[in-house]
Amino acid sequence: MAKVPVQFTLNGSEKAEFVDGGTTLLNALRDKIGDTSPKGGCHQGTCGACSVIVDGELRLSCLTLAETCNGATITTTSGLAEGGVLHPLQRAFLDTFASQCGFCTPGMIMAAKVLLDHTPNPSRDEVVEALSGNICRCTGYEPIIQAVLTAARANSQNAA
Amino acid sequence: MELRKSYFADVRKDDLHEIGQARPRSDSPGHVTGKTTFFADRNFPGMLHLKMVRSPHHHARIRSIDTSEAEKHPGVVKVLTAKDVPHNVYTILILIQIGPEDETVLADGKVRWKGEAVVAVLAETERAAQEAAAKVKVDYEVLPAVFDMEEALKPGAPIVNEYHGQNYYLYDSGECRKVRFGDVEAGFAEADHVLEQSYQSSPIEHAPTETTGCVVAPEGNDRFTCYTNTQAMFFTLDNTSIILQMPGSKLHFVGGTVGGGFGGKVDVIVEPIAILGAKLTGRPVCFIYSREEEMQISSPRAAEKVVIKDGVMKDGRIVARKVTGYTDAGAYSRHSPYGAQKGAGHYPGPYTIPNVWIDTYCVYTNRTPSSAMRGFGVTIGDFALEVQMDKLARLIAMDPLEFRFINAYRDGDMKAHRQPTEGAALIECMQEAARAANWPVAEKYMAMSSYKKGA
Amino acid sequence: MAIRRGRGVAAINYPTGMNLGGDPTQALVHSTPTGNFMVTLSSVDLGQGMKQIMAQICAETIGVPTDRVVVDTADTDTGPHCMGTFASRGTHRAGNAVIQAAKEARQVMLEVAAEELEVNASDLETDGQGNILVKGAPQKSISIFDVALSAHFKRGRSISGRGMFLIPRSYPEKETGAMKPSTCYAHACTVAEVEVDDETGEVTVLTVKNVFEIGRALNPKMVEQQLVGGSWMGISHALYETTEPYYPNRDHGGTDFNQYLMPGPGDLAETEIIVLERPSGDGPYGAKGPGEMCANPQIPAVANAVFDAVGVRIDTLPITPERILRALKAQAN
Amino acid sequence: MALALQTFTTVKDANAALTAAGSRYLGGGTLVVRAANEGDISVATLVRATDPALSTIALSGGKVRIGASATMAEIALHPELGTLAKAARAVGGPAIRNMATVGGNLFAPSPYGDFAVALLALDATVGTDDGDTPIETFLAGRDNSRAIVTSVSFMLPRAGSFRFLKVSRVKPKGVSVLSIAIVLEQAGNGTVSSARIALGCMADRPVRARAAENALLGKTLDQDGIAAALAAATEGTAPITDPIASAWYRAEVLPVHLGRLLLG
Repeated sequence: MAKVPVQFTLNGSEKAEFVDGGTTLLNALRDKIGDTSPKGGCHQGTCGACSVIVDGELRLSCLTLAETCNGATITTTSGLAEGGVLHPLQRAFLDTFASQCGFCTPGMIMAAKVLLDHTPNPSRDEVVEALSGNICRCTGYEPIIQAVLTAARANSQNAA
Repeated sequence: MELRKSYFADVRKDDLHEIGQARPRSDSPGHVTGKTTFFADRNFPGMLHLKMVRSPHHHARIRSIDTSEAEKHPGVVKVLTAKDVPHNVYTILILIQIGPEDETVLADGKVRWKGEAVVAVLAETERAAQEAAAKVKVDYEVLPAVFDMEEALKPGAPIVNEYHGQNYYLYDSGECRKVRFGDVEAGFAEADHVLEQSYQSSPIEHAPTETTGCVVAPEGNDRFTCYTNTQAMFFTLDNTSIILQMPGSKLHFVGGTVGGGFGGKVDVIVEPIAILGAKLTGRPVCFIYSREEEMQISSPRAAEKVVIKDGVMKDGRIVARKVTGYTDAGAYSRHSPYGAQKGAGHYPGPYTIPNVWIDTYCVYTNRTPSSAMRGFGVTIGDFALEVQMDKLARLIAMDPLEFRFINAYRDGDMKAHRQPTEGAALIECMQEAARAANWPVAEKYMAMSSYKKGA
Repeated sequence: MAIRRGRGVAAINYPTGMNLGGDPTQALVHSTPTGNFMVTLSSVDLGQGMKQIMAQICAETIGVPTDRVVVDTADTDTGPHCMGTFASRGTHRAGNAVIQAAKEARQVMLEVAAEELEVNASDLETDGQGNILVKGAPQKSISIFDVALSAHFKRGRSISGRGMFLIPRSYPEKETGAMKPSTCYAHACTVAEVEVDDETGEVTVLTVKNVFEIGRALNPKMVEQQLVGGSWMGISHALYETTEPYYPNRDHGGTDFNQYLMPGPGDLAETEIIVLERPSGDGPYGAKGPGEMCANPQIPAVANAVFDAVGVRIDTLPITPERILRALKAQAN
Repeated sequence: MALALQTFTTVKDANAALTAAGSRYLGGGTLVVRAANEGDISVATLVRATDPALSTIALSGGKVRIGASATMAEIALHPELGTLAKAARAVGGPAIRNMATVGGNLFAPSPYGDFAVALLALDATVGTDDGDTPIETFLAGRDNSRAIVTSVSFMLPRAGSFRFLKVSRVKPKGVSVLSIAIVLEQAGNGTVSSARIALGCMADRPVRARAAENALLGKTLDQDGIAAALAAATEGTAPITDPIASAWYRAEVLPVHLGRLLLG
């Protein structure tokens, strides 16, 4: 089977692998590179559990072919904590008890991170819109919305 | 959330150190960093992918199965049919002696629902398994199907499942589980009003974000480690042991970290066939439901029909309640015979009614086999009961909440299934709800208690 | 067009466990050499937080802080049998097993401490911070760290315990149905307020006020997680969910999260949760099973509120805009 | 046959590659990668073109040309396309909008394709290497269309003359019960001088509501003025039945929502 090279920066480190043609970014990350933080909840683009950030944009890694990411800079939830210190969003998810089973959490955090990167002080409606492509079956969403608003407040307090 | 400590303070000691404290969850740091290991986060070199060929018909005889082209497909390692499964006809509740065995791991001679597993294909890649699955030829003779419980119970209806011989589960009490308490006909005769209403529900999917699945690794010592998201480890292990006729000592199940279950992961569906695949190929195997399979193949909450007939007095007392509940098991039992009888134990709801008659049926149809879901055997019954309560209150021009106070069970009241009520708190919940919602309720009800003098 | 408002109420109870098949769960507890405690189970955490709750139960029983307890589950090679996580039984059944195992381990721990302090074990108590004190003479104490070291390397004692909680099987009586299908019961009452668009049949759930009686909130934040998420699921069941939208036609079943409908983050009702605690006689620290019942009362409460708003009864779930609109048109004729 | 991706810099070369059996054009991936993931083994070769012109959004003299690879997110954020932002934001959640392209939306079967509904109301022109095609013609023949769509072009509607509504069960991001796009001009006395109404989910692809358009001409936008248009709204439609809503329901509520959009 024809293998194709993929090479990108993942959470600050260079990655290069050979994958089968047509391999999704999700499968390349999980099966080849060993970053299992993006989850395969549907492989249809309808659940958001596989969300990652590619060159600053939120993407569904299950619908993105790995080959199309050559040269890209990719961030996943496993790369957010720096030096063992949790990202404010991760901290807020803990503090507001925003995870239950945790399967949707990495994708939710990715969606929230892109929001806060562009909109540091979002309204509730903006948070709702930012999370709208991500499914959670456990929490009823409210704790997750609160987590994102909490992280935004923590950020603005740190900035002040 | 608010804890209202004023209720039941006399029976509760608040002197604990760790209990009652909002300690952080030990698993959350793993969740927020993406480091929690779910079953599918395990990847083994040389792992095979299992894809299932499924029935396109609701009910059909299988004339023949031809897997020869699929077996030749590049990347295919093994193709499994019914004859490969050591104990192909099983039922999961056999572990608690609820039989007969009525379901096939892989269809043998017949399919009884659209989506039933017929042939399993194991291949080097998911794509190869999908392509080979498309090459499996199954010749079907379509049979008449029945989708409605009442149709299924009529004489002459197509028999869905020959292992039962009739389209209902036969309890020791007969065609339904029965509860008889008092004299329900006398109650109706004495009632000021009698109201009979019918309620129905659709099947519901659990829809966990993580689909059902497992990853199996042969260990080289004749043991197999199965990483699974089952909700019940030994329940699955022991059923697998029966299906594969393999001693339990050969099986090692690892799980306990599940991406949502809601009752949808208590069927023993993926593990036996995946372990069989690993055994026959000597290779690691993963069998993970696609989202489409999770939505339409995995067991839903059963569709139910509930008929409630009540006798009520003008003063608000319910004097008789007759409930006939139908649980649509679909084509196979799975957990449904249990759920139907759990319903029998739940009716007539949290109310003290002197005359009660309950029949609950577990019915077989050619719908997707149903199983447990959050609120199993109770959720739909509660919908029916509580809408019925609203109708009864309006029938006698009484406030719906006050009507419930009149009938609410209290400590010591005998339930229809002949257990005395203990630890009741319905009245207090209603009082607090009335306060929270500014729902006007007469003072005498707000002064009630679930405690009874002398109880 | 008219947006019409209504409210409805529902009250329910919910059984804990599945006694109609026999309902056992086991647990093992042991200390490490430095006085941390391992709880070994085969119980499954579906996301409801069983691992954390079992740690808190063990910690409370032994008398140590929760962060000194590690829960190891679910591995069939090491964990003893558990019937499974369903029927609102996890916390109740496994919690009782953990208490029993932890009590046995605690007793050994106190016996070793008694030998070290040269007192009777019955005269000792724990301070919840990791120390064992002589009752009435707290200056005479020993750390659990030192007790565990002593047990392992000096006294040759295993600070460990076995727990088994079994509710024996209840067989329903054939003719009368007399049975004991479960143990304790949780309770709930929900008031829902809705708006119904009488031209489209669309329902907006404005508020749900839920009161839940759950025996004991072992960890209030985790209970809140369950109850808030359950309340959302109840509304979802009431108004959205079906795998067969056009039954008896079985076509058009949803196959993804776009087609299988559930309320999105923009559909949330203002949700109030109030918890009452009437400890159950047989529950771990009085707990009952809250996980399932919390999704039940919203369904009839919403159904009753829809009737209150527009005067039509939808007795088939889910209560879709189409069903409401058809009923409104039938009512108008 | 394993899946493979072929990348070309020019549309011409990509078009040539698409003549091979089993080949499909890869836009944002939201349709075709999903199909492959779900086991559609008819998809074997994915072909893409990286010509930067495909992603360019250009405005001149009131005319807009959007490259077919432009995403919904790019349109929603474009400073000069504010009128269309609502329609672009109607597609999917944020991640989908970063991926879903204008070209792909033209092929999305109902209940998807909300932006194509807007393009139909805008009377857009669909460009391929073979030339330009009116969108209505293009949509009618899309099932047999092989040439890569390179652009869509239309006259930017005057502010206030474009209206868009998406009705969904799930908020804020549900699939459409239906969607409606209207480009409407009014004379000085307030009467409607021209109207184009496009509907989503009222057929297997976006369709025009011509009877309603005609019934609006010369009328004022009030309850009486729009009554005839609402009565004619479903004329010529064949609404889909899917898990979101039945054809019956869609037909019942179309006039309600059309009325609210016209009066709102």
